[in-house]
Amino acid sequence: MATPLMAARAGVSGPDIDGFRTVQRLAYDCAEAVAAQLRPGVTERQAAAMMRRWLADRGVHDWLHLPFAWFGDRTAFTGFKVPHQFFPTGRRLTEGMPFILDAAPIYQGYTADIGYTSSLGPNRVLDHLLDDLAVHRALIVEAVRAGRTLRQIYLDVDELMARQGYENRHRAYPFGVIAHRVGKISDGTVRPHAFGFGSRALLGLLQDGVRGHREGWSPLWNPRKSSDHPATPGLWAVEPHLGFRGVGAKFEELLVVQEDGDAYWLDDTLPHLRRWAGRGISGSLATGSAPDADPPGETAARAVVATAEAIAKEAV
Amino acid sequence: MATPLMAARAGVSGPDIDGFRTVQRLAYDCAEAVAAQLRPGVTERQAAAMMRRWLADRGVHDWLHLPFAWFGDRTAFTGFKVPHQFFPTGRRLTEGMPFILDAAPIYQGYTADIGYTSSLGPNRVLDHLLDDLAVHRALIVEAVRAGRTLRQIYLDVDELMARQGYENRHRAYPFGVIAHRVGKISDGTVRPHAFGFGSRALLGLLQDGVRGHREGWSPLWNPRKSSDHPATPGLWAVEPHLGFRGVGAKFEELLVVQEDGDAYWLDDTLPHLRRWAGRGISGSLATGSAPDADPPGETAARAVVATAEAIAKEAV
Amino acid sequence: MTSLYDLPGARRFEVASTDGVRLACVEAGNPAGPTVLLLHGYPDTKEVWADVAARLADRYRIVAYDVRGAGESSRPDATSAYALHRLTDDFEHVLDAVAPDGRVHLVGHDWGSVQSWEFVTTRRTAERVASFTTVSGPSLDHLALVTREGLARPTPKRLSRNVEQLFRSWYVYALHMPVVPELAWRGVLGKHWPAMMARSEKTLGPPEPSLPEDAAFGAKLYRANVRHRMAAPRHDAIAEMPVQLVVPDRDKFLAKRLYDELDRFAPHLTRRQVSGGHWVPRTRPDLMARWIGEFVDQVEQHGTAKPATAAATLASKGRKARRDEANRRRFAGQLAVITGAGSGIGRATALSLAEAGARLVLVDRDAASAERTVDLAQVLGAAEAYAETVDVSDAEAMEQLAAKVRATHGVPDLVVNNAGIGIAGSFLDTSPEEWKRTLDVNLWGVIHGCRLFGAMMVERGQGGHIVNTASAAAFQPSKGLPAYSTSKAAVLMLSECLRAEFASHGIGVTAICPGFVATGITGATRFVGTSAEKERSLREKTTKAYKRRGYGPEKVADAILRAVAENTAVQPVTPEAHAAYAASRFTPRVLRALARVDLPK
Amino acid sequence: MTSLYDLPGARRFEVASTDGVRLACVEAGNPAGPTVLLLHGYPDTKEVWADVAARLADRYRIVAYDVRGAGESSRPDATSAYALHRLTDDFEHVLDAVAPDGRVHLVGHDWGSVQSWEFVTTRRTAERVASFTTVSGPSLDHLALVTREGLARPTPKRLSRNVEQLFRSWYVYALHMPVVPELAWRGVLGKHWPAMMARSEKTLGPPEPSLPEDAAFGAKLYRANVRHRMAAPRHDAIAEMPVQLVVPDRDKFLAKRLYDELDRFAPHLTRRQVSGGHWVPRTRPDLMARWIGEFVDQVEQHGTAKPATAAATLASKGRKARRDEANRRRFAGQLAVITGAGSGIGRATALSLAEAGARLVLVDRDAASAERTVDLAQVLGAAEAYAETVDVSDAEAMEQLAAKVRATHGVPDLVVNNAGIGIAGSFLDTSPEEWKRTLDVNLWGVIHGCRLFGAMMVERGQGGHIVNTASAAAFQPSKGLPAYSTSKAAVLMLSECLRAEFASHGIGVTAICPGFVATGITGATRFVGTSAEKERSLREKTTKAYKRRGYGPEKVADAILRAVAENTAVQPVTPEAHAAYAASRFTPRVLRALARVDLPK
Repeated sequence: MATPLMAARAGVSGPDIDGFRTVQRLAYDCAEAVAAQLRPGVTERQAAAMMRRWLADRGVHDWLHLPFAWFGDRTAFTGFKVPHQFFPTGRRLTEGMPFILDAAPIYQGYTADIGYTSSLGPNRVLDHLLDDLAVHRALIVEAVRAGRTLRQIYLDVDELMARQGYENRHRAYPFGVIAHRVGKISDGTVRPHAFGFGSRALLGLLQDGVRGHREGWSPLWNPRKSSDHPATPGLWAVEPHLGFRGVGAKFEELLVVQEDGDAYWLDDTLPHLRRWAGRGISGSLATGSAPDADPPGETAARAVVATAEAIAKEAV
Repeated sequence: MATPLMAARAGVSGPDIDGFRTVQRLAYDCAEAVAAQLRPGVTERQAAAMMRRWLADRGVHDWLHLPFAWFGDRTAFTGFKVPHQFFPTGRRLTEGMPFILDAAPIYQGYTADIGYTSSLGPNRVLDHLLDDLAVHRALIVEAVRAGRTLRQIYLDVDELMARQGYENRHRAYPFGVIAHRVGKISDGTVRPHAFGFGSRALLGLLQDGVRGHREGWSPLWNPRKSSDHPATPGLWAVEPHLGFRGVGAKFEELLVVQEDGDAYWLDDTLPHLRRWAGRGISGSLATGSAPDADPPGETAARAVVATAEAIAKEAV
Repeated sequence: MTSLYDLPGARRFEVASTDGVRLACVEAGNPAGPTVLLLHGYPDTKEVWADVAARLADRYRIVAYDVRGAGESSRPDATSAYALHRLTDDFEHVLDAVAPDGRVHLVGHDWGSVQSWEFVTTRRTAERVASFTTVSGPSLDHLALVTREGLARPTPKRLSRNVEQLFRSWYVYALHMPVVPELAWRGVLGKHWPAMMARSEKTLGPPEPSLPEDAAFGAKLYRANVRHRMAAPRHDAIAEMPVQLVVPDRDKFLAKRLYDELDRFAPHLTRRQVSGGHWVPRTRPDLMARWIGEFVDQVEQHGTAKPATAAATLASKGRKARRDEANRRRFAGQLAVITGAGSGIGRATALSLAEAGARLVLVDRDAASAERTVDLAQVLGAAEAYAETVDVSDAEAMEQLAAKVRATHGVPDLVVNNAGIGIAGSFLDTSPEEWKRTLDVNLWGVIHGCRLFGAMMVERGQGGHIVNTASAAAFQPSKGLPAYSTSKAAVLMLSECLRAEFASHGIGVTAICPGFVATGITGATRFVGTSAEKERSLREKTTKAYKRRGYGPEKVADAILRAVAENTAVQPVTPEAHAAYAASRFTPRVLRALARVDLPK
Repeated sequence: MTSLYDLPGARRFEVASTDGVRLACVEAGNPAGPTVLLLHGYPDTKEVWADVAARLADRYRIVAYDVRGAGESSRPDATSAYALHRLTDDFEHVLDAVAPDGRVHLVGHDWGSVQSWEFVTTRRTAERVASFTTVSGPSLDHLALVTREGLARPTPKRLSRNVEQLFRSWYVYALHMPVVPELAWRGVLGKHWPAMMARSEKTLGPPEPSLPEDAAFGAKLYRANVRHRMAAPRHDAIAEMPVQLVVPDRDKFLAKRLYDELDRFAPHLTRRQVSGGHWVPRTRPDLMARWIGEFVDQVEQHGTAKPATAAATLASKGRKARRDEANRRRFAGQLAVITGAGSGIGRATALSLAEAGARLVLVDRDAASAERTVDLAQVLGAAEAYAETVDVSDAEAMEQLAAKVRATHGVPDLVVNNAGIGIAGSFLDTSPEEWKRTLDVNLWGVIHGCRLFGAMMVERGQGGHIVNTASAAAFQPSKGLPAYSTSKAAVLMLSECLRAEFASHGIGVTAICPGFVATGITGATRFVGTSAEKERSLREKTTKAYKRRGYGPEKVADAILRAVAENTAVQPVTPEAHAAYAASRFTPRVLRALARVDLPK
């Protein structure tokens, strides 16, 4: 889920990276633990509360936003028109139903924002969507490395979805973002309020927005002109969200963009990566993830551009 | 003008031929003489009366039909719907106006039925129509010689008119005839009555029709199935009638069909022939007319058929 | 039309029933397969099933018999000999003969189905029936009960249903008249009946020679049962086995709404709707055989009919659920060929048909796109899905496609000629090459598709439907889309002419006219008279505008499936397409004024 | 747009008139030719005639001058200095300078024409005028007289004419306001006027720099004369010389009906009607120059204008006479290109235009037929007529034709894309080759014609009209004519789109939709799915049926000329075409039912 954030400057230090990785793992562990407990009849509100309790039990007291849970065709944001529709409802889980759990805990000053998609029992359609998310994950990091602008990458993802036959559902988020910046937050005791968003987070959004406006970049990543620049160094919570005939799927994880323009996904051991590995899936592009992988050379950049161009040239 | 007629059997004798030729010349002389007297303001009725008087003065007391005169767009039978519209009206002649004189005197037992077209002063349109009648005269006699059925020849003439850009106006005649048979009439003192047609002529039509029906031929020449046979021996009064944008033109003269299927026009010294000669016009087919011309061989027959086929194949 | 006796392994035999009646039976087909018992209606004989049986014989054991009074079976004179309990006796005797131990899959048409309802709700026979497929023959008990309820607690819906069926049942009253029906059948009616039916059903083979006698004796079926059962219906007539209901949508004798409440009497009910008249066993044997076969297979394998796919159930609520169910009824098992299936409306239509369980041949000039649609279709539950890479403007390639489809999958039931390209820009900027490309794809693609697949459908004689994707631009002129509008107006007219021609073959034709719909087409539209740079920007802007419009190709796909089900001639889709269609009829001047407006650039 | 001063042999000079006014004059062109004196209107200068003069210069001696208050002439301040007798003095002084002995051919536009009426009805100047061509400028005397009669003996016609002119004359009242017009012209109006006019007149060059001052001083022309003359008109204002009246049909400032009774004041009157707005000297210079030249030539040769052709006079009575006269006014001297001119509707249209005195390029793929039409056209009085043998489906041949027409005859004013072929038979019987031939001729022929000649018309910027022969089959689907209907529906849509595009260029587009008309087309219609024998018989029968119908191509030609004159968008012709057009709008279901009817065979 897209959330505002505190300003974070580039060049995140090694210990900081570990801190972000720790909280992101904690959040995904939470999602997996709660998912394992879901049974037919559980409501979205109950699932969200389970996540909140699980994380609170493990020392999380501050949030970018309180946990979200979407069941059934709400995973695809079917019929969503106004923001309050994102909040958990009394929708009950049934056999075969897809669901998404979304949490953004702040732990020891480090923020995570994760999305976990699964279903209660087998769901062929969801399986297909989850499989197809892999190539998006690869496309995004390669494109960032190749220095394409955020707007271009957004449109690349759009085109890839269109080819895949899916709808872009992150368009439904406030400001239509596919990602937003995430920063380290000075420890505090502020509790979320105001519709589930931390007040300092809202303040941070404003500060980041004002500075970005002055410096020509945006803390939000969407298809507007303000995103027509390469990714700024720092951490980005990226969440491509596919929709297909009432079923939605996304992941949300942190992308680290370095001062030199190189980029990598913060963690390659997350549940969806394990799932893809188990099914023998890798993105159709080089899966460049950790910083110790080959540096993004000419080849990778060309591959991204070629893919993007192939997309652009798509025949009817 | 189409008229009913007394039955005439084939094989007209030499003296008979002379008799027919004499009365036909008399009728054309009449038309020329009356035409020379026409002045602006003369009505159709007056012109018809002039012809009647001229012929009566020269010994004609019996008629296939009384003389007709048509002025202006009545030469093209514009708007003619019912037969009585053929009768002379009070329409007055003006400068440049086309006119047609039509007479069918019976003289010494021989019948003529002639049509004479001209205009009061120059008329370019009429000149063009009169010129174009020449090829029809040639087409008809050649086609008869080649043994094409009357129906086929009628359609050939139709097609030729369409190519020329003209309308077929003899379609407007009663029964849509282009020609009818003419015979020798036993001398008598019967005077025309009943709408200007001789009563014996009406009777003759009936007799001929009944016999023709029995023997499979028709005394009328039109595009119906009953005309789908070669010309029967005897004399035919043939009158192709062109119409074009309110101007009509025709000739009417006798065609002699012999027992052996050969055919020729009774007289080649008629006014329209002299006019064509004066303008250097001959039909586009061999102008075969008198019986002493080359007998209609393969060549002529093929020419007619080829013309007819070319007509039939006409592209849009 | 072959005879049942000509089927492979056919064996004719007689079964003696009660009261001395001898029943002419036939057994044929695969002796190792499940037994399918086919029961004919009135005024037919078992031969009404010959076409269907021929298509089932390789995998199933086929049994059929002439009902008493019909064909080669005895014709008792007494009306009472035709009462339902006598017919049940007959059925039991046949079962004893052909399946003394196992169970049979019962299929009944018309009166064959009416009496089958008695068998499947009577204990001694019901337990010997594994599944029941009912075609155009309701249970007299159900009919009586719902009619009474309609009178007792009338709602407008129930009332109008009763009135409708009242009118459709004129023949039932007629058959109750003494002597007259017999005289009529043996006289003028028997003579003209086949021609009358052939006209009304569009395609129907020659009649059985026994028709007049079958019809005359068969009248006793009505007299012996209808009045009695309508007066005293059984309340416990519940069919516990899986029941497949096949409803022809142009059945002159039965109102479709008669079955609205059938779930009450058949809890394991699968519904199917077929485009056809009363005699679908004769006029739609391919589809009938497919549905019977699939149903039998499912019951044999799972003991019950396959539930709807998980995704479909989950996503379904209210109107969408009803639509999905209607699509499944109509399109399950049907073979559809879709061009331009790699994106936009073509892909969305393929996916909607996939959800309905159709079999799909998905054509696109881009192989990868077509393959991708196949993947998605399979995920959504398509019975089968194949990709074909063909440029629809290529006559030879289209001929090869048609030949291949026919050889591999059979004659399609539905063809959607959807492939098209967009072209925008003024007339004067449109080069002859661009005109040619536009007409080649948008018009010639449709001509080829209609010609090749239409000929197949006509030859097969089992109906079908062709959908051509025209456009709102087919009736809304515009200075910005001259070539596109022209090509689409041609498609619209072609569709209307074809519809007129194919009506007599029972083949429907629909021109679908979307308005501004967000599909891939705008991303590839050629904007003539502009630089490459400007064209790219126009494409992006137009695509964005179309997306913002939010009218997706899925809605067009919905409209297509609905139009096919209802055999609509011209189907505008978006509100502005509806408006333009209405305006083209009532105020062409308004359209002409609109035509001069510059497109947003 | 050149200046008069740039014409060959141009000489500028001044003429001193009464009250110290100096008139800026120009003389140019062929010094041996007749003198044509061009008089401009308000708020123009003599340069308004530059385009027309350029086209006349090679054969005529051109004289023009700036009216007092305009351009480079003096601008007296007193309103009284602008009275008509002062203007007559000016004219007389110019005549003395340029034609002291001979006579001139006077041409006036707008106020130039208004004052010319005074000159040609005032003895001292009238006898020095050989002919007068008047454009958009009535005589104040005539105006006053007919307005009074309208009030004195009001008929509905006269009344409505007066009211119409009342509204069109708003600017006359406005110009009578003191000071305001001057301020407006020198301010915001002078600035925006050119753009306003360019939009309303479709094409118009840049204004003269002196416009604000011309307009400000010119207002005095109205103030000095209008009120006075309207109050006390002369009753003897009769123009005895040949007068040519040119009426633009979209003149915003003058009602066409104003000239209904002009024959009373100009006994030797030739009327012309041009499709255009008020400034035709600028927007239609080709046609204006042609009409002026032809009129001058006739008067020089015969001392009078050529009478209508004999045939036309003879055949004319009542409605037909009025129609023929209307056609002569509208089409005399205009260049028309007609395809398929060798027969049927094409030939009939050519002949109607020939009667109207048009110039004709007659195209047919059959050389003999085209030549024959040329013969007939010449007989009927065509100004010129040429035959061209071209297959309209041949893109290259059409390009050559277009280039040749332009080089030899100029840009056409009217193009009739009429060539077409008939094809009948069911869709399934129509082979791809037959589809191709049908689309090639019926659709591609129209595309090529519209594209090539349309581009020329747009480039010339002097308006024009395109007629495409569609068919009633374009809105009436039929199972018997699928390929024909499809091709014609495409033509109809193409025409509607083109009309929208060309409206801003002042070029009209009409789709003509005949119904069953007896033309050659049925005799050559391809009846697919039949034997050669059967086809021949079908052709004969159809042709006969069409002939019996008696609706000839002449009536279609009438409809075409009327539709061009009125710039109709879609013109159905026969009653059944009208009915089908109406039905296609209001009850398409009826058409769909009709579509299934078998054609008479």
